[in-house]
This record gives sequence, structure tokens and C-alpha cells, in this order.
Amino acid sequence: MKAVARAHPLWLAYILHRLSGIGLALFLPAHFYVLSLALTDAARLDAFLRFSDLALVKLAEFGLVFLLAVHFFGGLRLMALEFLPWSAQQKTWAAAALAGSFMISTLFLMRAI
Amino acid sequence: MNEMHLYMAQRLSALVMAPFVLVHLGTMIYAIQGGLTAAEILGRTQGSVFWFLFYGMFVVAVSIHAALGLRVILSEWAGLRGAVLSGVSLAIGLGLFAMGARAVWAVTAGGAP
Amino acid sequence: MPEISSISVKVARGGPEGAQRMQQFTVPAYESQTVLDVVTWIQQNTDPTLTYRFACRVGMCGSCAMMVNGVPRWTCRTHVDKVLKNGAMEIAPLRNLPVIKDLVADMDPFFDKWVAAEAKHHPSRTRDDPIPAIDPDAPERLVASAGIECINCSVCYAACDTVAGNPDYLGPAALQRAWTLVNDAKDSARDAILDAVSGKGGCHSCHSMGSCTAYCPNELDPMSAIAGLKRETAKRYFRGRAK
Amino acid sequence: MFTTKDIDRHDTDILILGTGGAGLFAALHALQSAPEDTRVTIAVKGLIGKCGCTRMVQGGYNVALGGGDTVERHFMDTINGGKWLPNQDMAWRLCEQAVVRIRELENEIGCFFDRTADGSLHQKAFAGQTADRTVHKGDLTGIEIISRLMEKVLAHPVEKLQEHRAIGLIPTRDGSALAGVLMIDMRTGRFRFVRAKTVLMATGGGPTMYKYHTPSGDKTMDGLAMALRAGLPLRDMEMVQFHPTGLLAGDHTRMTGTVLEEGLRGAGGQLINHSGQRFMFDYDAKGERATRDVVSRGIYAEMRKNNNPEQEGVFISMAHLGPDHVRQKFAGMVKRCADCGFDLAAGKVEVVPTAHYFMGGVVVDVDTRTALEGLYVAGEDAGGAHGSNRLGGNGVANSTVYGGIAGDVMGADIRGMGGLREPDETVLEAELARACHPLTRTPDLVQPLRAKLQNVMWEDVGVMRTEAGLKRGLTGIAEVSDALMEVGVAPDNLAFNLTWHDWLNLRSLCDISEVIAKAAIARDNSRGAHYREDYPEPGALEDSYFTVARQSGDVEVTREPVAFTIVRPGETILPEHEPETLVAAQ
Ligand SMILES: Cc1cc2nc3c(=O)[nH]c(=O)nc-3n(C[C@H](O)[C@H](O)[C@H](O)COP(=O)(O)OP(=O)(O)OC[C@H]3O[C@@H](n4cnc5c(N)ncnc54)[C@H](O)[C@@H]3O)c2cc1C
Ligand code: HEM
Ligand code: SF4
Ligand code: F3S
Ligand code: FES
Repeated sequence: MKAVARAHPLWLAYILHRLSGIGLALFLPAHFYVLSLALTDAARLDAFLRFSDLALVKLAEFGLVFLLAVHFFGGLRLMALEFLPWSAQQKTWAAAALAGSFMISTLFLMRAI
Repeated sequence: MNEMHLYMAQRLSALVMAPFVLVHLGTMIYAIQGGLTAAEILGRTQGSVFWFLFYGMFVVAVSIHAALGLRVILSEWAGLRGAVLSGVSLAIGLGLFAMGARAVWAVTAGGAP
Repeated sequence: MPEISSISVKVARGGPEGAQRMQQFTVPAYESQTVLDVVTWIQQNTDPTLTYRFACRVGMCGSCAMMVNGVPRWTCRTHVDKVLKNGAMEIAPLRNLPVIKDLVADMDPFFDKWVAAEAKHHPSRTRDDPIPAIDPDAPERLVASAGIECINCSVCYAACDTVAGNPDYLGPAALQRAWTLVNDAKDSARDAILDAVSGKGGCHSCHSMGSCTAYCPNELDPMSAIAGLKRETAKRYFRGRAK
Repeated sequence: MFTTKDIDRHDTDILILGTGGAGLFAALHALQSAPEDTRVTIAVKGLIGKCGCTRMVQGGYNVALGGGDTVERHFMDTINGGKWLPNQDMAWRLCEQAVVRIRELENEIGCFFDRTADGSLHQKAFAGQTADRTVHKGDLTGIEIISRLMEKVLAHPVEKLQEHRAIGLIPTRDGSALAGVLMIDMRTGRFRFVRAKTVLMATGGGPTMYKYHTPSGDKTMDGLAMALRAGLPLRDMEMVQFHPTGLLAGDHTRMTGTVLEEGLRGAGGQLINHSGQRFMFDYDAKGERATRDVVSRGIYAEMRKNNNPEQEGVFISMAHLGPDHVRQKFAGMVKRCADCGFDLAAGKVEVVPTAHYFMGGVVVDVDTRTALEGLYVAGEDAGGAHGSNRLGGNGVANSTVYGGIAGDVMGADIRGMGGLREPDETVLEAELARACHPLTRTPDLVQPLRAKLQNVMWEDVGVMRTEAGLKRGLTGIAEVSDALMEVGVAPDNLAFNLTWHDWLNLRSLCDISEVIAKAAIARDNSRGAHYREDYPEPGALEDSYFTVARQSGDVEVTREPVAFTIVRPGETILPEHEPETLVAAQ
């Protein structure tokens, strides 16, 4: 796709929010599946949880939490923009959302390792 | 369902999820220390009405929210319209709900006295 | 004025039937030269069949907007220096609208949506009544005044990806006008306007991606106007429920 | 080539040409006054509401709204400004109806004009006015007026023929009435003949045959050229208003000629020549603050003195007022100049007088009726209301007032009219052939001829005129006109073929340029916008005449005495002891 008028922070915030939403939506069924193993086969759940100690899987999990955090703060930013009377602080909000999500996910990563 | 209802449902489900996400993230960060085991998870959740309601509502909200979010994306990016669009998003919503409900049941109901 | 050098321009050619193709031209460069001047030079000197649209040439009529290097701009007020990349640029018709020919877009969908958004004044008085006194600094009036210098150039409409993906979406300019009217003490049909922007393709389709605000040549802020509509319709939604 | 069989035929009841203030108001009023299910059709050279000059109005709208100001005072200013040449009944109706129209604009159309702190309309005084009278929306008044009108009209059930260019008024076979209008659907390049019971011509004149001009690019005197061919009388055709400060940026850019607003001089902007001298006080005691015509002549004289092709114009300089102050007070103007690469706030910008408005036009009565039954004319196309000079702010008042009147009158007249009229097919064929003429010649560039005409008009039929110059000008116009008939346009791709339309534009401009030059020769005195170096005196006001040009074979210009139907020179209709001016001295 050719670049059409997209080189600005708000558009990046939008696309990040959308992609993270899609990412979460794709991950969610997998997450549900793994948890429901508890019902059918607790051993396999354990196996999975051990498997999740692997560095690569850690990274993937980091990504997921990152997605959730990005999407969460992005969504709050959006609703603040829509429902709170407009302030010119929008770009700051967008930046804050990103920063916040980064902090959380790094925290998660550091604690996990 | 007109646009206005869909919009409100999407935003309201997001608002409902906001505290859930925070708690969920917090719990995860806390729980993940020292590795996760099935027993650990189940020990916390099984038989707990609180966690049942917590995750139950979470699942309802996320099913609505994600289905509606994907609905928009499918329409804008994949060109789905009308009945097809509604059908697909309904299926996504119900599918997520079914899987989510099963997972919640798995982690909360199993060990109930 | 002396010729400095030359500009290499790629211009989209062709009509609605068949895809557009890019055609290369070389145009002499001048000190004061707008993108509109470049296009004009080609038509007046090398290819008499090149089609484009303009009227006022000073940024008031909003009929000269085109995609310049992929970005929507008013060409009569875009100095070549601003867009030239290594002595070259690429010009195409405005995005998100049907092409009539070459650089001319059909703006009818843009204006049909303007009408669909109830974006016109609904009188509360007649020509026989005095002109109402209105405090120019009242908060509502300031909000209304913020959007009224729109020249309906469709730059925002071309910049918005939601317009691209959702054919029903009314678009930033029409919604901004609707928001102006909602805040206009003289307008008598607030509810009709809010209804019009709550339907299919209304304000709720906007994802606040902000390209409208980022590219509006008049530095207007349709994104915030649309947020205003979302807020107002949501308020009304709850009020409606509460009753 | 094409025959009349190739023409698409189309019927309506009320046809409106042009969508400036006049055309759009006419459409709304016609819908209000005509019987239900009357078909109203708008045909316009550009997009509805997005072409023409009403959109470009900066300064504002003249209307007497009390506070000491009266319709009588507005009228007297209009007559004095027009140097006693206006048709007084038209001028009166303009001033009187402007009061209604401004209320309509605010209350029914939804315009919001600038307010004072107490909430009432803000009014200011343009040069030549004796009261604070001009209603405005910042310095973008036209955008507010035309956008609001446009959205109203778009929401109404009118038939829209956009990018349709009218090329010929087609009468009935006996010539007693208008049958319809021949046009080109520009997008497809096909011809379309539209029959209508009544037609409003509101194509807005537009003196774009001058090297420097302000009007929008779509305006090229098509309407007046059509009226001339239809044998209608045109009045005051020598009266071309120049705005003193048009941007000068070279002849390769369309920015050249566009207006730098009047307010710059009012606020203290200085005009400087190429040797760095302020010169306006050599010409008038008011310096830069003198009226448009005086300043235009001052600059023109200075340019002639300098006579150096490398140093064409003069400069406007604002910097002494403090760049930040200028940036804030004239934000729009500063930004516009910056977009073009000039620094208005801190530097200086080269300017030259630029053709701005055309006072001349079709002879009409106060109801916009013309000598041809079924044809109505309003706005800048109609002559008479302004005489020899239009006051700033009277232009848009004129087009909105008379456009509305035209709509009312057409809506009423149509009730008494029978069916549609049959056109004179031979005239239709002749008009078709005229438009097709270039398609039969070897293709060549049109623009050099347009540039040549613009030079001729600027040099010889411009700001200052002499008989010898005007005659030289006529020769120059004829040369361009003849040469144009040998320039062809390739006929293979007529869909949205701008070069074909450039040819047709130049055809109209040549035809009307000739009339301007001839009318200027016929007036051997100097009034308002018309200045004859060989006859610098205005002549006795009691003996005021206006020129009337007609084409029957050749263009002929006669003089007709001004009828002082309301006030005679030397008298006033203001009550005794009224102060001369209510404007606080600057
Ligand atoms: C830069 C500028 C600033 C001005 N500022 C002021 C001001 O502050 N105050 C003031 O009172 N006046 C001002 N004027 C003058 C004022 O704009 C005009 O007097 C007035 O708007 C004319 O209105 P109109 O409806 O007659 O024509 P326009 O608004 O010019 O409309 C003419 C219409 O006819 C169409 N047309 C032309 N030819 C054809 C054809 N062959 N077929 C079909 N359609 C055709 C055009 O496309 C256009 O839609 C200004 C003019 C300019 C150029
Ligand atoms: C709890 C926190 C969440 C909040 C506050 C939130 C908020 C939002 C908001 C406001 C939107 C609308 C975006 C728009 O219209 O442009 C949205 C869209 C979306 N959300 Fe969420 N959301 C949350 C959680 C989730 C979760 C857990 C998922 C996944 C399962 C998800 C998936 C989506 C999707 C797919 C979209 C569509 C994106 C788009 O339209 O561009 N969201 N979210
Ligand atoms: S909001 Fe700005 S970009 Fe959009 S139409 Fe109006 S002036 Fe053009
Ligand atoms: S770019 Fe489009 S999505 Fe909304 S904020 Fe502007 S209209
Ligand atoms: S030509 Fe009117 S905005 Fe560019």
C-alpha cells in the first residue's frame, strides 16, 4: 500500500490499537483453550505451563501482555477523547498510553525472568 | 441493532472490562513469580464464586467487545456487508463466549465442594 | 523570472473506464510556483488534453485538491518547494472519490453525504424577524465557530482511511458541519441532526485516526468535532434510556 | 463535425446559469415563489457553489442597519461612489432590499456574521462610505455566505447540471423571446440544449482579460458575450474596477493578480517603489488610504515612470507596524503570502493594480427583466446599480439582492407563461458551429494569445486611457481575435478538454474586450473607474450619460442620459443637518 497521509502520531495510535485488537482476538481462543484443559486434562495444562517457561514462549507472552496493555491504554485514550470534553492533549494521551503499556509489559517480563 | 446500539455496546463492554483487565494483569504479574503450575491456578480459582463472577463477566464483555471490534474491521478491510457481516460477527461472539464459558467453568467450577 | 531548472512530474491520466496510468512530464521550475501552476503548465504547453479543476486559485473554493506524493493537498496554495523530492513529484486525483478524468474527482458523493448529515441550517426565524443577538464568546458559539471556515475541499475526506473502507461513512467534513450546527443557537433541529449522524456511517464509524485534522489545509479540527458528536449522541442515548 | 442532431435536448421550467450569490439565491427564491412541481435547473461551469467570485468575497456586505445609518445614506454613498451614473431605481432597491437579505442570510440561510461584544452585528466602513456599514465574517465573508447557500440548495430538489458551460442564448424563430440555452456538458464534451420558460443569467462578468486580475478562473465574460450576440444592450462597459494591490509573482503562476486585502492599507501599510520611496502622497493627500481608483492610478503612474521590465510593480510593506502585530491581525493574508513564498509580515511583497470587478453589464429593469422575454439577468452580469464605480461591499449585496428578486420574479412570471418555446434552429446551428470552429483548425497553443490579449488590455485599455491608446488597443484585440480563429483544438478527445474551453474563454474575452475599448472611446470624460488622460475632467454632473453598446453586425456604442429619478446632482435625500459622515476620522 502506498503511503497516504498516515505519517502522524494519531494514525499510528489508531493502527496500533487496531492491530493489537486483532492480535488479542486471535490469541483469546487459544487462551481459552489452554485454560479449559484444566477441565479435561490437568497434566497437559501443567505441561503447557512448563513449556511457557521457555524463553521464546516468554517472549510471546510478553508480546501478548504488551498487546493487551497497548490496547487497554489505547482504548482508554480513545474513550477519554470521545467522552471527556476535548482537550488538545490528545497526542500526549497517545504517548502516555504507549509508555504505560511498555512499563507494564517490561515489569511483567522482568518479574517473570 | 442500529449503529448507535452497536457503538454503545462496544464502548460499554470496554468500560466494563477496564477494571477486569487491571486486576487480571495484576494477578498475572503476581502469580507468575516463581513459575506457574496448574495446581496453583486452580487452587486460587476453583470453587471461588468471586472468580467465577469475575471471569464470567469478563468473558461476556470480551465476547461482545471483540465481536463488535472485529465486525468493523471485517467490514472496512474485508468488505463484508449486511447479513454476511452480521452473521460472521454473531458467530465470532458466540464462539468466543462458548470457549470462554468453558474455560471459566474449567478453572472455577471443578473443585467446588 | 529566470528559469532555475526543471521539475520531473508524474501525472495520473485516464478516466473512469480503465485504470489510471502515470505519465511523465518535465516542467520548467520557477521561483514562485504552486502545484496547480505545474499542472497548468503541462496543459497549456505540452499536453492540451490534461484535465484538472480549479477556480479561485487562493484557497477559498476548495476545488483544486489533489493527491501530491500520496498526500491530499490544496494545489493552488501548495508551493512546489514544499513537496518536491529530488526534483520530482507525483500528482493524482483526490483519493476516496470516483475519478471523472485525469486529476478531476467527482465530488458528488462528498456533497451527497453533506446533505445526508443534515448539514444545513434549520431556521428558527424568518427574514421578517430581527437578527438575534449572539454573544460571540459564549462557549457553544466558540465551538460552532471553530469549524465554519471549512471550504469543503474534501482533503480530509481523502485522507481518512475509514472513508476508504466504509462507503457509508459520512466523512469528517460533513460531520464537522453537523457539529457546528448542533452548537448553533440559531438552529432549530438539533435532534434531527443528531439522528442523522447516529445512523449507518455516522459519527460512530470514526476511529479518531486524526488524518482529517492533520491534513486540513485550513487547520480545522474535524476529529474533535466528531468526538463532540459522539459525546452528545451518547448523552442523548442515556437520557433516552432513563426516560 | 457536429450537427444539431448531435445535441442532447432537455426541458425544464426555470433555468439558472451560474451558482454565485445571484444564482443560488435565485434558485431558493424560485422554489419558494413558483407553483409546486415547477422544475428548477441549475447549470454551472464549475461545481455548485465552488466557483465564481461570491466565494472569494473578503471584506463584506454593505447594509444599513440603523445606529444612525439609513437606507438613504447607503443610497447616497452608492450614487456618489458611482459618480452619479448609477440607475437610481436599481441602486435604491439594492440598498433597501439588502436589509431584508441580510436578515434572510442570518435567519433562514444560517450565516453567522461577526458580532460585537453585545451580540449585535459588527459593521465597519470601507473607503467611500459615510457609516460603519459592512457586515462581515472575518475576512472570509464569501465562504460563509456561499457555503451556507450551497448546502441549502444542495438539500433542495433542484436539477443540477454541474460542469455545464452555457455557450449560446437561443431565441424563438421570431426573435421575440428566449427559447433556451445551448451548453456543453464539459465532462463528456457533448452539447446539450435546455429549453426553459425563464432563464436567469448570473454568470458574474469577470474582467479576466487583463494581465492582472482577481476573479476566479471560470469567469470569462461568457454571459455578456452571449447577451451581446443575442442583440441585447450592454451598459457602462468601459467601467472596469481595479484593485490597487494584486500579488505580483510572475506570469507563470496563477497566484499573480490575486488580491492582497484592502485592510492592509487601511491599517497603515505603505506602498514603496523600486527606489525605496513612498510615493502615494505625490498623488493624493490621503496617501495609501485614498480610494481604490486613486491608488491604482498612483501605482500605475509609478510603474510607468520606472519603466523597467525587471522591476514591474511596487511593494507593499507592513513591517513597520511590527511583524508580530501584522501576523496576528492579518493571519489569513500572511499565511496565504507565506504559502506562495512571500513574507508579508516582516518583508515586503510586490504588488500591482489588478482588474477586480466589472460594473458594466446587461441593461435590466429593477425586476431583473431584460429586453428579451424569458431572459433575466442578475449579479455582476447586470449593469446599472453601481454606475462608474462599485463600493467595496456593494458587490455581494447586489448579487444576493437581485438574485433573490430574479427568483421571485421568475417564479411569478412563469404562472402567466404558456408552454416551452421552440428555438430558432438556425441560431442553434450557428452557435454550435461557433463552438466547433476550433475543432476544424490545426491544433496550436491558446495561452500565448490569451497572454497577448491581457497585455493589450493592460497597456491600452487599462487603468489610464487615451484615445490613441484605446484605438491601438482595438487593433491589438482584433489581431488576437483573428489569430484565435486560426488556432485549433484537436477534436479527438473532447471530454473535459480544458484547452477547448480555454479557446472558448478567450473567444468571449475578445468579444467583450472590444466592447470595453469602444465604450471607453465613447466616454470622453473621467468618472470613477474610467480615467481618460486626454479628458481628465468628470464633465458636468447634470449632463451625465451612460454608454450603451449593441451588436448588430458591428458593435456600436451610444450614449444615454442618466435619469435622476430620485436625486439630482448637488442635492441629497438625507434630512437636513445630517452630518456628512458618521465614520470617526482615522
Ligand atoms: C477577490 C474578490 C474579493 C471580493 N470582495 C468583495 C467584497 O468584500 N465585498 C463585495 O461586495 N464584493 C466583493 N467582490 C465582488 C463580488 O464577489 C461579486 O460582485 C459577486 O460575488 C458576484 O456575484 P455573482 O453571483 O454575480 O457572480 P459569481 O459569484 O462570480 O458567480 C458566477 C457564476 O457563474 C458561473 N459561470 C460563468 N460562466 C458560465 C457559463 N458560461 N456557463 C455556466 N456558468 C457560468 C461561474 O462558474 C459562477 O458559478 C469580490 C470579488 C473578488 C474577485
Ligand atoms: C479492557 C480493555 C479494553 C478496552 C478499554 C478496549 C477498548 C476498545 C475500544 C474503545 C475500541 C474501539 C476502537 C475503534 O472504534 O477504533 C476497541 C476496539 C477493539 N477491541 Fe478492545 N478494548 C479492550 C479489550 C479488548 C480485548 C481483550 C480484545 C480482544 C479480545 C479487544 C479487541 C478489540 C478489537 C478487535 C477492536 C476493533 C479495533 C478497530 O476497530 O480498529 N479489546 N477496543
Ligand atoms: S475540514 Fe478542512 S480539509 Fe475538510 S473539507 Fe473542510 S477545509 Fe477541507
Ligand atoms: S481521519 Fe477519519 S476516522 Fe475520524 S478522526 Fe478523521 S474522520
Ligand atoms: S483553486 Fe480554489 S482552493 Fe485552490
